Amino acid sequence: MSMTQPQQGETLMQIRNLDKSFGGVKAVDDVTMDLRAGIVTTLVGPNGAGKTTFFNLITGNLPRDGGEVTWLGRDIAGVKPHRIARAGIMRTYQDLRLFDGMTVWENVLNATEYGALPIPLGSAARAARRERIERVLERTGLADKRNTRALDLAYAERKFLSMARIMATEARLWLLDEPASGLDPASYDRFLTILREDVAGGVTVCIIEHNLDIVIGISDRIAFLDRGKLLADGDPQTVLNDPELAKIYFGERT
Amino acid sequence: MTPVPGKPVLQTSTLAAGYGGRPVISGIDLSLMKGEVLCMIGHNGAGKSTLLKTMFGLLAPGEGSVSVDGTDMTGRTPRDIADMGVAMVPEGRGIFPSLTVTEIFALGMHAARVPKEERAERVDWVLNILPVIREFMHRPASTLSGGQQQMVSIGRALLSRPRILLMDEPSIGLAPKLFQDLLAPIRTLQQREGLSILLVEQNVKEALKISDRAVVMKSGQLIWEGDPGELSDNDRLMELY
Amino acid sequence: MLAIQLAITGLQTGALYALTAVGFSLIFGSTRIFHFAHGAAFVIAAYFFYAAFGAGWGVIPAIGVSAFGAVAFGLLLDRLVYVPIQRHEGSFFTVFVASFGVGIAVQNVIGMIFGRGYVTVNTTLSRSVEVIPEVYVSPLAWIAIACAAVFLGGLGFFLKRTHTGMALRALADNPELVRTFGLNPRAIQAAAFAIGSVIVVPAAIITSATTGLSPAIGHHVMLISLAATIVGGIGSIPGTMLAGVMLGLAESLALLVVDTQWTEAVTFAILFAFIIIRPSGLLGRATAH
Amino acid sequence: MEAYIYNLVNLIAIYSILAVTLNFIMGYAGIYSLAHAVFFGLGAYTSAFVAQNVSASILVSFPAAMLAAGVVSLALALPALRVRGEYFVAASLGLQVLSVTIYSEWKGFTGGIGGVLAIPPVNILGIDVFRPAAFAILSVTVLVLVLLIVNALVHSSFGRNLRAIRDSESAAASFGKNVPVIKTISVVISAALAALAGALYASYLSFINVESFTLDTSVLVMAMVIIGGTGTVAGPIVGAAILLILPSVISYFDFLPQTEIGSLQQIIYGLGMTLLMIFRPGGIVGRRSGT
Amino acid sequence: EDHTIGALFPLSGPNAVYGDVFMAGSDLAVEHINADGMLSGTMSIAYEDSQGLPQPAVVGMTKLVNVTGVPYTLSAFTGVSKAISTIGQRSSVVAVNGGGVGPDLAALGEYFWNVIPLVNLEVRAVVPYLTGEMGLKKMVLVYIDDPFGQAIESELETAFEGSDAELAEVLSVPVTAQQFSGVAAKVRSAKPDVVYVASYGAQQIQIVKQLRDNGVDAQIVSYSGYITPDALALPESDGMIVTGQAVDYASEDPVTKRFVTDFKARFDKDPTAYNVNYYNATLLYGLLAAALEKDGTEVTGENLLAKRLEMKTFDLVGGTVSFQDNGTLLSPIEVKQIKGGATETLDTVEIGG
Ligand SMILES: Nc1ncnc2c1ncn2[C@@H]1O[C@H](COP(=O)(O)OP(=O)(O)OP(=O)(O)O)[C@@H](O)[C@H]1O
Ligand SMILES: Nc1ncnc2c1ncn2[C@@H]1O[C@H](COP(=O)(O)OP(=O)(O)OP(=O)(O)O)[C@@H](O)[C@H]1O
Ligand SMILES: [Mg+2]
Ligand SMILES: [Mg+2]
Repeated sequence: MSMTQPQQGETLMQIRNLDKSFGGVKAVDDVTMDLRAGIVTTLVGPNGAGKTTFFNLITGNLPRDGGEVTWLGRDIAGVKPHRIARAGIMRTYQDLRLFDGMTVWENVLNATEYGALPIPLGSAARAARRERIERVLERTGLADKRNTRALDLAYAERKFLSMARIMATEARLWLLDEPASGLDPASYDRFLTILREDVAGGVTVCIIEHNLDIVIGISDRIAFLDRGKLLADGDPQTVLNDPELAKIYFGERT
Repeated sequence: MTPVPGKPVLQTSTLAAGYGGRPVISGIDLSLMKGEVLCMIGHNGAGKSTLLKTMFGLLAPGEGSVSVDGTDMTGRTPRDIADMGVAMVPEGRGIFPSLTVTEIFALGMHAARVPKEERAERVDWVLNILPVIREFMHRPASTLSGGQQQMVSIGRALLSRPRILLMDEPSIGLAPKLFQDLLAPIRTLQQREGLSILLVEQNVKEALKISDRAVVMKSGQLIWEGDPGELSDNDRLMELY
Repeated sequence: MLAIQLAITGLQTGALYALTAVGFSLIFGSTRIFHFAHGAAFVIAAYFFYAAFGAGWGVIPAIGVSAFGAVAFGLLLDRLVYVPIQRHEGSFFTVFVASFGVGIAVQNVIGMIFGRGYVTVNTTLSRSVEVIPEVYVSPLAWIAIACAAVFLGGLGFFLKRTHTGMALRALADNPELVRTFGLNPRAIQAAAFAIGSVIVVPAAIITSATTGLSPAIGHHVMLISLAATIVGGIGSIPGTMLAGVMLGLAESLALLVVDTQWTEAVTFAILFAFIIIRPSGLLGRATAH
Repeated sequence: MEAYIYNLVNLIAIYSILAVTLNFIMGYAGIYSLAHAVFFGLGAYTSAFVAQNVSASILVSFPAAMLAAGVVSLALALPALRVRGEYFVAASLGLQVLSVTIYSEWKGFTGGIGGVLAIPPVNILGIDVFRPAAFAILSVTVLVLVLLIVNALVHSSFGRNLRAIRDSESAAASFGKNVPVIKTISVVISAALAALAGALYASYLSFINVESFTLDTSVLVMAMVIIGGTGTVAGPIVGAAILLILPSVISYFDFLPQTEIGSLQQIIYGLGMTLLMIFRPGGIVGRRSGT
Repeated sequence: EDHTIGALFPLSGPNAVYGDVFMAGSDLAVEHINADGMLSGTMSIAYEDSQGLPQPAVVGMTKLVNVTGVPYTLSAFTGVSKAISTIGQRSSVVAVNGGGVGPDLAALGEYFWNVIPLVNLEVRAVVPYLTGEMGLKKMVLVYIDDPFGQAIESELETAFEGSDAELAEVLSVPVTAQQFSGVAAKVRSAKPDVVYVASYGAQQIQIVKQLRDNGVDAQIVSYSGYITPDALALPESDGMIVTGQAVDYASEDPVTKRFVTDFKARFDKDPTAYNVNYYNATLLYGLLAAALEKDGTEVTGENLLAKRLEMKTFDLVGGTVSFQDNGTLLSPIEVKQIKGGATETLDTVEIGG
């Protein structure tokens, strides 16, 4: 299997021999991989392959059984999720987990507020933040809905809000769990545009996606997981055309 | 490949529905013919799920009617409609997190009044269509991955051997290969037993491949109906969205 | 000897706690309705028995009247109070306040009808006899323990093995999906109330002969039920039973080490400790975020 | 008549403080506590103790009450960090019952069921405040201060963080929020402010005993919040006013038979609560659908 | 001019049964006062529900003092009495207790009176009778953990000091407890000759029943608070020794006779000491107010107090009684036994002040 890696950017995250099992199920099995700056890595694999679990291990949402994860050279194993987030790693969830009782604006604003106690901002800083959020809402098409509660949004809008929250932060690494599933063609065009712009702006992305159009549209690199094992990791063409993988995952493509 | 067009098994006329007084769909005249796969597509928020819920009695229609096999079922409960041989795969995760997969299947068959002696055989049949489920039959559904939960949801709907199957975005979260693998036996069922399917999908390409007919919904109304082949043309599709 | 005596006493108390708590646990576990008026169902069952028995109806008809009272109360409350609140998607605490209000009202109505004082059903069955030297056990204690075993065993089987049992658990997860399956959530909910209410009847009747009754007794019953439900793990019927018995034993055995006035505190200290050390309860599954 | 009204104003102000502070954790952080009376009581006992043994000055007894409640509230924060929803309700219930036993038994501090008698009136700049009218100025001022503090917090990033945690704890953590710290702070603030109500109560009634700090009080305060409208500004105050005035109003119904008046009052009160929840589940001030 | 006095009784809640008992007495007194035209106008009582709890009592008392404007209120329950005593003292309104027997009720200020002998007198009377006459040497005390119960406990300790009998064990129970089988086991294991039960309301009956049910055969003793219809009706009460203020219901004095006759006619049962006390407390107001009216003095709390200090002795049910200077009644104590749902007097003990 080909293992050519795009050799661009510094290594942000190093993952070595990562393990996790639930009872008898090995959800993540000895996975080793690097995430490099400016590269979009797509995680694909059959259902139950361990993709979501892999994210949960990186972000500290689940304790790992073994292996190492370093971020900018620092070991982040056992670090609490909020610390990992503050270090610049943010994620979305497969089931969104929006702040349902808050408005769109508050959802996005709050994503940028770390501190437990309120820190007074200068008026310049406040204006800059407002500007930034404004821009995010504009790009995600949520500007008109800024005062709508997240709970009352339509499906696609909820998906975009989940993106907007992460876009407003200064995170360097985005972990996106099926962000585009269920979107209509117009919406996922918008989604692709957003992603390309932000990647160009310096964000590093790791994304889980089953929709092959999207996978093809954005990936610099594809990592293929099956039953917890990293079966392939390389440039999109090589992985997509691997007949073995087609048999267990991609199926016949048109 | 198109079967002889049968008579309509599920029909709506001038159907309107919405939430809390706000109408979402209106003037829907739709017929699902016996033995066909009807694919419905439309932009996010067009009202597809709302229509399905209304047809299945989960949502009370504002006006218009729903009939199954020519019997008026407007305002009847999902229980009554299920008794007519209709099953639905809901949008999102159609599982009970604290029940095991075995229990979900048992409850589904109980609700569908499947005779006791047939139950084991039906489960086997579904496990043949979705073999992966075998691995987690005894686990609470909350511990399954997103796609695994979706499989269970589809499996449960199939267990009742419905004559009419309503599926709301079954492909979400499923690996592409798995979705294809799933469509084949459903297609067989449809052809062999005259199952009628209303399939709502964003995964247009895959869905159209197995459809006999397609409708497009836009902003709460049906704006197009025709041969799925026409929609394979991307420009035509974008124009309709 | 004292320890054995206290253990047996605790077992009797625990059996009654378990019977009461399981009803609440079943209702709460399946409908997510914080049925604080469960204590009122207990009071109604007890007073109905007291009245019918006192009127010379005989034990069996009186039990029938008691069961009727409890079930009718449960079902009416469900229909007239909880279902309308659910229609508005009232929160967990909206239901709590409504239920609490009903509890207050029932306590006072019972007080107006049956008197606000203390009453008890007179029977020789509550008289203890010396079974082994210095250990006294009343026939009612055996009856209580037997009732608990039979009822709880039956309920456990029912929930695990029958479709109604599964449906009750499904209802707790997602009522809308229950409808999509083609089941009627209302009917399942009503079943939960009927079963949950009827199961307090043995406890209520035995209490009317041992501890005796006052209209305010429901409050304490409710607190214990709640504690047992949580210690046992929400949604776990066997857990609740075990917790009920455990709390009864703890309350009684605590007398070996602490003064009487601390026994209730012991019960609730156990509750508090449990939540901190083992949040999912005795037999409950881990709580999701 | 006037004194009677001022008396009611005082009680309403005191209970409003309790309701507002409970609403703070309930309505915004989703921490449903049945142990609020514990901090009410602790505030009352502490300020009474300090007033009798150290100084009755508001600058001494009130901060002491807040400090004591703030420290003890860490016991409540502990389960709040571990569990949510019904489990937390039960934990707080455990704490409540435990505290009542301690308040009944720790006679040196609380006087047990016998309570603390002859608590000196609160002293502000050398003036003893105890007449209902004068005290009303004090109690309403404290209420306004508490409202201002709570309101400022709720509308700051702190309040948003609380609501974010309530809606999804894991997502909040994924956006860098230190969930345990934020929750703990909110519980401590709520308890410390509730202790102010206790301090007012002790000096106003000049007698306190454990019967005012039982589970019934916790439930009553919770009912005030819910009946008024959870998560609203005016709701808790409206709720407090209604639940305190209602019994008095019913006692003016002369047509009720004297011997049954107590029971009838309670029945009207109980059913009133129930009906209100059926017809206005979001509370009087709240949104129509209570979420 | 019409006369209204207040009353703070538990009319709802767990102790509501007492409210009914108290009212039976006070209402009858009002009826008699009005029928006799003892006062210039009609007399009535404004009842407020204290629920037996301090805070509702304070609210009720404030209303009585400020809205209704009463000079005189009836009070019951130790917590209630303590809570309202400050208001009474501050606004010169008399509060009269006829139900609570905790000894600390004697120290609530000059505006707080007791028309009931406090329980220390009862304990002092019964212990010699038990240890002497009956020869019961080993006692276990089960008491409610509140000022009332504690008072009995310390009173008993004193009473047993220096005697050949012993107080073998004391068990306190919390106010809210309902389950006493464990307590019974502890009582039994101490093997007492006699068990003293000191509680009130439903709880004391539950204690007695559960002691008997769980195999405690020893003599049970209690105080005047036990003599309620519910308790007397309990079969397990049979044979118990209780004490209480000596009221000679058979007395020939007109006040007692009229009370007993009318009470029986109205309620179809014998009056209890509580009925008597609240009758007396109400009648006391009638007597004082009538005397003030005769002097042409305004009926205020202050004047009522002055009048009581001046008059000292009163003809009430049970005979002529006198107040100690602290506002507490002195009365002989009876030792009685419960038999078949009623009490039989065994002995009457005179107590010095
Ligand atoms: N809490 C748990 N307990 C037991 N098994 C679990 C648990 N969570 C996940 N698993 C199992 O671990 C495996 C990996 O799950 P994961 O959610 O990571 O899959 P995934 O790759 O994200 O799949 P999908 O594409 O369907 O979302 C699956 O087999 C799943 O059933
Ligand atoms: N429960 C609800 N309450 C209120 N409004 C709703 C509800 N569900 C859906 N809506 C609104 O109804 C409209 C139609 O929604 P619906 O879910 O039917 O669309 P859809 O065509 O299924 O979209 P999608 O492709 O995103 O699933 C949307 O504007 C949505 O916001
Ligand atoms: Mg996943
Ligand atoms: Mg949809």
